[in-house]
Amino acid sequence: MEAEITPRPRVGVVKLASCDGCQLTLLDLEEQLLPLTERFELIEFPEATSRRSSGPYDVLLVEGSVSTPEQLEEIVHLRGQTRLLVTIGACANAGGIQALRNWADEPAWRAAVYPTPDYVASLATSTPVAEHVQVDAELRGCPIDPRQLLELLTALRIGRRPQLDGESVCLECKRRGNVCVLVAGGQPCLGPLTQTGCGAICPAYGRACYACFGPREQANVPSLHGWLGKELPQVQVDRLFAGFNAWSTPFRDPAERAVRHAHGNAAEPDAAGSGADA
Amino acid sequence: MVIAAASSPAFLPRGELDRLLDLLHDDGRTVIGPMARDGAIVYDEIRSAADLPVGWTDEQAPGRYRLRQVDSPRQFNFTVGPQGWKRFTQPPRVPLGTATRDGVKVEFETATPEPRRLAFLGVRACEIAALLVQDRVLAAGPFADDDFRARRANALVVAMQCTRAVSTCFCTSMGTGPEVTDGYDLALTELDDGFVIKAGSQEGERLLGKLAPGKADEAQQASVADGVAACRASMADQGVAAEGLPARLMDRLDNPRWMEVADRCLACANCTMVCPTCFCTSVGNVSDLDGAINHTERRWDSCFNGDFARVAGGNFRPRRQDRYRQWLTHKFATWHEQFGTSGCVGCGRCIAWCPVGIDVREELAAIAPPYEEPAAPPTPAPIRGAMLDGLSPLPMVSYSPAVSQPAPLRADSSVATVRAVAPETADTFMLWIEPRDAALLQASPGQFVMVDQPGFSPVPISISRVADGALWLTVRAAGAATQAFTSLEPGAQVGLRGPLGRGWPIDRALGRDVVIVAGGIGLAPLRPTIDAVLAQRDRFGQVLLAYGARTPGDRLYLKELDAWANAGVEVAQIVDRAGPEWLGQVGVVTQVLDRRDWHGRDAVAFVCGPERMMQATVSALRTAGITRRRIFVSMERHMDCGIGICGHCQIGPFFVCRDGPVFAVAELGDLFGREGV
Amino acid sequence: MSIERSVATELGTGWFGAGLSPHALTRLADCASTRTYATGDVLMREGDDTHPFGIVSSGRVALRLLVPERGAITILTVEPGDLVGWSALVAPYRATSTAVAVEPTGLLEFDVPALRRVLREDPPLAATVYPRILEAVARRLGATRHQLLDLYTQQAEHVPW
Amino acid sequence: MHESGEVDFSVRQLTRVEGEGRLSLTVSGGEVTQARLEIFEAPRYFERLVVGRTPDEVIDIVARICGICPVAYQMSAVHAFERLFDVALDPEVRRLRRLFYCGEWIESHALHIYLLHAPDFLGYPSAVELAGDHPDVVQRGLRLKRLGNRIVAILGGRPIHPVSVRVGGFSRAPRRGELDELRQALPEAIADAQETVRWAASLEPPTYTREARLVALRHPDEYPMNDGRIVSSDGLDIDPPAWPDAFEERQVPWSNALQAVSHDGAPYLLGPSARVALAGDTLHPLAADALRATALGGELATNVFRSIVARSVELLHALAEAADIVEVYSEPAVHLAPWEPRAGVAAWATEAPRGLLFHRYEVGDDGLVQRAQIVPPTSQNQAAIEHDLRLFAPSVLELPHAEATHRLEQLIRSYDPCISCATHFLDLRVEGA
Repeated sequence: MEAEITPRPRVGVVKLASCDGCQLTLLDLEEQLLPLTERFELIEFPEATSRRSSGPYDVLLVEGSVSTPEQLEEIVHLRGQTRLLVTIGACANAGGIQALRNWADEPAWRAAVYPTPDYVASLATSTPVAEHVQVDAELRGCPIDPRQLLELLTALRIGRRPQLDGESVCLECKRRGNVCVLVAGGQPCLGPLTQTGCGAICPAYGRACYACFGPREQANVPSLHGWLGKELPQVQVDRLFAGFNAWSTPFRDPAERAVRHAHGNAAEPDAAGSGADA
Repeated sequence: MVIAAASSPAFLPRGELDRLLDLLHDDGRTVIGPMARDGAIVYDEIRSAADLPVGWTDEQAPGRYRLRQVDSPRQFNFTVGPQGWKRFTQPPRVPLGTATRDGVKVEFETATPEPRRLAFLGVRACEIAALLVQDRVLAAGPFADDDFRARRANALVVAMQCTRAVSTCFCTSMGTGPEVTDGYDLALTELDDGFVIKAGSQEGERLLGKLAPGKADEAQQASVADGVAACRASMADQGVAAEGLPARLMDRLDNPRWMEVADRCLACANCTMVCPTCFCTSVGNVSDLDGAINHTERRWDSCFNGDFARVAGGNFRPRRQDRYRQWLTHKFATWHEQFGTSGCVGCGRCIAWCPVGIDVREELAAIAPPYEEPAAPPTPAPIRGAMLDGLSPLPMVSYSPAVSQPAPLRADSSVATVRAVAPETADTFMLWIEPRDAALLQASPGQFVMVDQPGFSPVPISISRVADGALWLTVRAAGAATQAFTSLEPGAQVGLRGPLGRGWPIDRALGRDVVIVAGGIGLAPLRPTIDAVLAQRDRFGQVLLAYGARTPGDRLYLKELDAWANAGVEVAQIVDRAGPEWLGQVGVVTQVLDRRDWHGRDAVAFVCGPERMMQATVSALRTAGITRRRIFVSMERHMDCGIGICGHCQIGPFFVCRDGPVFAVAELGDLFGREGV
Repeated sequence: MSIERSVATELGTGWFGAGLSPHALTRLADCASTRTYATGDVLMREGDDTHPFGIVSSGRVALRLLVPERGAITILTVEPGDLVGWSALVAPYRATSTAVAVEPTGLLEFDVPALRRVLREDPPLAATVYPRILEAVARRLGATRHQLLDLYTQQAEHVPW
Repeated sequence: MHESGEVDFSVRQLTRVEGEGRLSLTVSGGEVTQARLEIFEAPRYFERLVVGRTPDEVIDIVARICGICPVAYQMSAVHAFERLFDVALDPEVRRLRRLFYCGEWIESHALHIYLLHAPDFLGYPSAVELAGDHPDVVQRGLRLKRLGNRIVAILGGRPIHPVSVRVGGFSRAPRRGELDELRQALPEAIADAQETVRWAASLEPPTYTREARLVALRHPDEYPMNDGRIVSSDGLDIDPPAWPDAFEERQVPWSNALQAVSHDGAPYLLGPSARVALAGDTLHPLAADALRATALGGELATNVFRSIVARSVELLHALAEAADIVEVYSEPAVHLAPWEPRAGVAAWATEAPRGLLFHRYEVGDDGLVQRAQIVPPTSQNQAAIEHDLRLFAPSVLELPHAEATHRLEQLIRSYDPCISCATHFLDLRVEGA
C-alpha cells in the first residue's frame, strides 16, 4: 500500500574489483526480491538487468575495491551521480583480500601471474572506496549479510537509523549458545575484535572467526595478538590479520608483517611465475 | 516438614537417577541439565541419565577451559561451564510485542510469556545464589519482569553440591558456596556410587516422598561433609577480599590501574555474557519493508559495548576504561546499594571465559586492596533519600521516591493522538499529544514519557506541561526518530508510555525561596515547576528563574517568559552570544547567580541543562549558600528506554529512568560531573 | 566635599569597595566621579589607548567585538556592581573590546592617570585593590571559557538519510 | 546494406552475466576478420595471495574468486590438498561434499536459467519485468534458487563464501535433524525442476549448429562433480592432476584472463552441455527421463543456445541426488579427519556449475603454499566463445542492429560466463568492404 504513495527511490548497484558475491546477496533475498522491486526502482544493476541508467541515483550500492585507474575515475564520477553512496562488503570497505598487494611489489606480482605483464593495467594498490570519495554508510562482511542489507533498505524506506550494531561477534556467539572456540578449543579466534552482523557463523560451525566483517570500534588488536602469541608463533598470529580486511587500520601492522614475511618485498626470481608453467 | 527432611538426608543409588528424571518428566517438566558438547559442559535437555557427561571433568584457568575424560563413574564431576541458568530464566532473546502502523493508526500488542515447565538439574551453590540475585533484580519491586517471573516460577531447582573446585572458583569468599543452603527444591551430593539427596521445599518433599529412597548412612553423610569441606579448603587461596569491598572500590575510581586493565580488556563482553547475574538488555526492531509491522525483541546487551551508554545526551562511557570500571564497580559495589547484595557470586566464569584471561580477583586486589592499618575511612557512598534531609516535608504534591513510581518493564505503549505540531525554535518544536488513557495525564513536574513510533526506537521526552487534556512536549530534532515527529500530522497516532521517573520535589520548596536554573532546552522539564509555583504563588518565597540560552533566537517559550515575569517570578535571561539588537544580558547563566546570596535564607534550587552548565551552576549555587541537599538536578540527558532495568541510563547506584531523572546533588555525590560514569 | 562623600559611600556599597578601609575608600574616591551614559553611548572602542575605567552603578554595558561579515557581536554584558575598562590598569592599557551602554547607565568613573599614580604611591592600597580587579577579570575568564564550550549545541546523530 | 562504408553499432555493457566483458568484432566484406571477447578483469592476483598460506587458509581465500560459485573453488582446492596429503575421508563426509556441491549447482543454475537467461528467450530486459507477466515462472526460479542456497547454508553457514570446508572434511557436520527442512522441501523442488526442463525445452533458440570439442570430468558411477577423470569428445582420458599435459594457458593482449587451449591451440567447450554429452549415462534416472522426454539429446551439444536445457537437466539431477543423500544421511563418525602436511604438488579439478575448474598448488615442507595455478572454466571457454562468435556472427549481420546485438549477447550468455571483472562494453563494429 505504501509502495504506491511514496515515490520509489532510484537504486543503482555497481561493482569495482570484487567477486560479485555482495551484489548477489541482493538477488539472494529471494522472497523479498520482488516486493523490494515494487518499493525501489532498480535503475542500474548490470548483473541482473539489461535496463541501464547512468544516474542520477538516490542510492548507489558499491561493491568492490578501487584497483585500476579506470575504477578510480569511475567511482569519482559515480559519487557525483548519487545522493547516497553505500559501500557493500569488505572489498569496498577495506580493500578486500586483494589489498594484500598493497605491501608487495605489484609489478612482480603481475609478472608472477601474467606471462606478459604489460598487457595488464592495474594500480599498485587495492583501496577502500572511502579513501577516494565520501561514503554515507557501509555494510560489512565478506560477503555482506542479507538481513543487514534488508535492514538497510528498510531503514532507508522508513527513515530510521539502520540497526547495524558495532558490538563484537562474541555477544551473538554467546546468545546462540556456542561454546567459545578460543577458550575451550584453543583456536585463534578473532571474534572479540570483529564487528558483529554475520550471526557468529564460524564458531557455530566449530571454527575460529576470521574477521570477515572487519574490526569493530576500538578493536584492541595488540592485546589479543599478544595473548595468542603465547601459544602460537608470531608469524602465525600476524597471518590471522592478513585476511579480507587486512588494509583496515587496526589490522594493518600485523597484516603487513605477514605479507612481508611471505613475500619479502622485491620481485622474486621465480616471478616468471605459475601463470606460464604449463 | 522441610527442616526434618533436610536434616535426614537419603541416598539414591546412581542407577536410580533415572527414576528421579522420570518423576520430573511425569510432572510435565522438561529437564535441563549438563551435557558434554563442543568441548565444554553446557546445559541442554536431558532425556535420560545416559545424556549426562559420565567421566568428564573440567580444568579451568584465566582464559582457558578444557574438558578431560577420567576413569570415574561420576556424572557431575565438573564445576560450572560457560552457560548460566540465566539462559533459561532471562533468555538471550525475548519477544516483547508487535507495533503496527496503518496510515495514521497505530497499535501495540504485547507478547505474553508462556514458559515451559522446567527442572534445572545440577544447579551449583553459586548458581543458586545467582538465581536469588536475579530474583532481587528482576522479580522484586515494581520493576519486575513478568517474563522472568513466569519462567522462574515454572522452574524446579535440583541442586548439586560441589565436592571439587577449579582454579577460577571463589564462591567461598563471596559467601555463596560450596554448601547448598537454600533456594532449592532438591539438593544432591554426588558420591562414587550414587547421590545423597535432601529436600528444600514442599515440592521437593513431595518428589522425595514419591522417590522414597533409602536413608543415607553415616559413612555416606560423612563423605559428603568431607567432600564439601575439601572443596572449600581448596579455594582458600583463590578468593576476593569481599569485606568492605564496595566502599573501597568506590573510593578508588581514579586508580591508574583502570587504564592498565583497559589496555588488556577487549571490551568483547564475554564476561557479561557468561555472568549469571548480568542482566542488561537492549530492545531491537524488526520491521517489514513498509515499517507497517514491527516486531520488538529484547536481547542480551552489555555495558562493554561502545554504544551501550549512548543515551539521549550522547555517549557517556566512550572509553574502554570507563566501561570496565562501570562493570566492575557495578558488580561489586553499587549493586549492593541497588539490590542489597553483591552482583558477584564467585562462579569464576568471567575469569575462565575472558579471551585474554583477565582475572577480576587480581584486578580487585590491585585496584581496591584492603586499607593499611590504621584504616583510612572510605568516603561514604551517596546516601539514598539524602535529598529529604534538612527539608521538612509539607503536604502538597506528594513527592514520591522511585520505588513507588512503578514503570512497566515491557514496552507496552498505549495509543495517543497528535493534536498539533509546531516549531518552537530553529531546532526544537512543540508536540501536543492526547493519550487515550487519561492516567497518562497524571504526571508530576519533571517526569518524562516514552514516545513510541512503530519502526523507531522509543524516545524519552520530558513533559513540559500537562494542560487541557494533552501532554505538551518540547522536542529537539536531533535523531531519526525525533526528526520523524516533525512530519507527524494532527490526528496521527503514536505510542505513549509513562509518566516515568521521579520528578521535582516541589512540595519541599513550599514556604521557601525557589531558584530555577535552566540551560537551553533544559527549560522544558522545569516549566511544570514554574506552572506549579504560579498556581499558588503566595505559598513560596522569592522565585528566581535564571535562563541561559545559546542565542536570543534559541530561547524557548518567549511569550511565557514575559508572562512569568509579570506573575511574580524574577526572570533573568542571559545568552552566550548576541548581535547588537539584543539589549539583554550576555554571558553564562552562572553570572546571573554571581554575587547573589542565599546564606541563612531557606532556599531550594532546581537545575536542568547540559552537564557542564549544571556543574558550573551547582558550584555557583553552593558559593551562594545553597547546600547540595537542596540543589536538585535533572539527569534527563542520560535517559534511554524507560524500561527501568536495561542498564543503559545507569549512574553509579541509580537507574536514571526510575530513580531519577531528578536527583539531589548530595545523592549523586562525587559521581556528579565525573567523567565516564 | 559632599560629592566626594557620596562617591565614597557609593564605592563602599558595591562588592568592589566592600571591606576597604576608610582610608582606601577616600583615596579612591578622590580620583573617582559619577557619570551617566545614554543608551547607545560608546564608553570605549576596541584598541583605544586611553579609555575610562569604572564601576557600573546602574544600567547595562555591552562589550562587543567586530567580526567581519557578522557585524558587532556582544560577547558579554557588564551589570551593576561590575567593572568596565579594567584594561586601563593593565599593560598595554589598550581597550580589549568596544563598550556600549545598552541602557541609560551610571558609572563610577576613575581618573585613570590619577588612579594609577595613587596605586603606585600607596602599595598597601594597591595590595587591596588589585585582587579585586583580578577577581573581576578571573570571573570574565571563567565565563568566556564556558561560552567557548558552546554548551547548548548538541550535534545531531549522523543518519545517512 | 552497409555500402555507405563503416557502420558503427554499439550497445552498452554486456549484462546479465557475472562480471563484465567486451566483445569487439570486425567484419570486412562479410568476412569476420576478428572476434574477441575482451575481459578486463581488474587483476586480484589470487595465485599470489595464496602464497605463504596454509591449505585451510587457501580454501577460504580462493572462495573469494567468485561469489557465485565459491563452493567450486573450495572443492577443487580441498580435494587437491587431500590427495597430496593422503587424507582418508569418512564416506558420509564424501556424500556431504556432493550434497554441498549440489547446493551450489542448484543455486547457480536456477539463477542463470531464470534470472539471467530466460529473459533472452521471452524478450524482457530482466526477470523483474518477466515477473510482471509470468510471476509463476520467476517465483519457481526463486524457490529453486532459495533451496540451493539453503543446502549450502545448512552445511557451510551461509550461501556465499561458506565457512565449514576444511582439509579432512568439514569443521562441523550437520545433525540429521538439521536436514529435515530439506527432506520436506526437496520433493516439491524436484517437481519444479521437472517442469523447468519441459519449459526450457520449449524455448525457441536461434538456429545455429556446430561441432565442438567437449571436455568434462567423468566418473564410472556418479555424475561428475568432485571426482573422476578428465575426458573429451575426441578420446582424451586423463587423471585430473595431468591437466597441464593436455592443456595450456596462454595470454592474449585483449584479455586479463588467461585463455586455456589444447597444446595444438584448439579451443574446447566446458559446462553443462559438455557434461550431459560426455556423462549423460550417469545422470540420475529422474534427470535422464526428463532429458529423454525433451528429445533434444543431440542438439544440446551442437546448439549452444540449448545450454539452458542442459542446465535444467543438471538442476533436476542435483535436486534428485540431494534428495537421495539427505534421505540416507547419518552423522559421520569423523567429520574432520586428521592430516599431516607434506611437500609436493597438490592438483585436482572438479566440475564447477560452468565447467572444469583446475587447481594446482606447490606445497613446501612447512606445509605452506609456494606457488599456485588456478584455471577457471570461463577462461577455458573463452577461446570457444570467440570461435562460436566467429562462426555465428555472419548469420546475424543482416538482422536489424538491435536484434543482431541481442543475438550476440545471447550467444555469450548461453555459456553462463563467470568473469568477475571490471566494467566494459560489448562493441559490435562492422566495416564495409
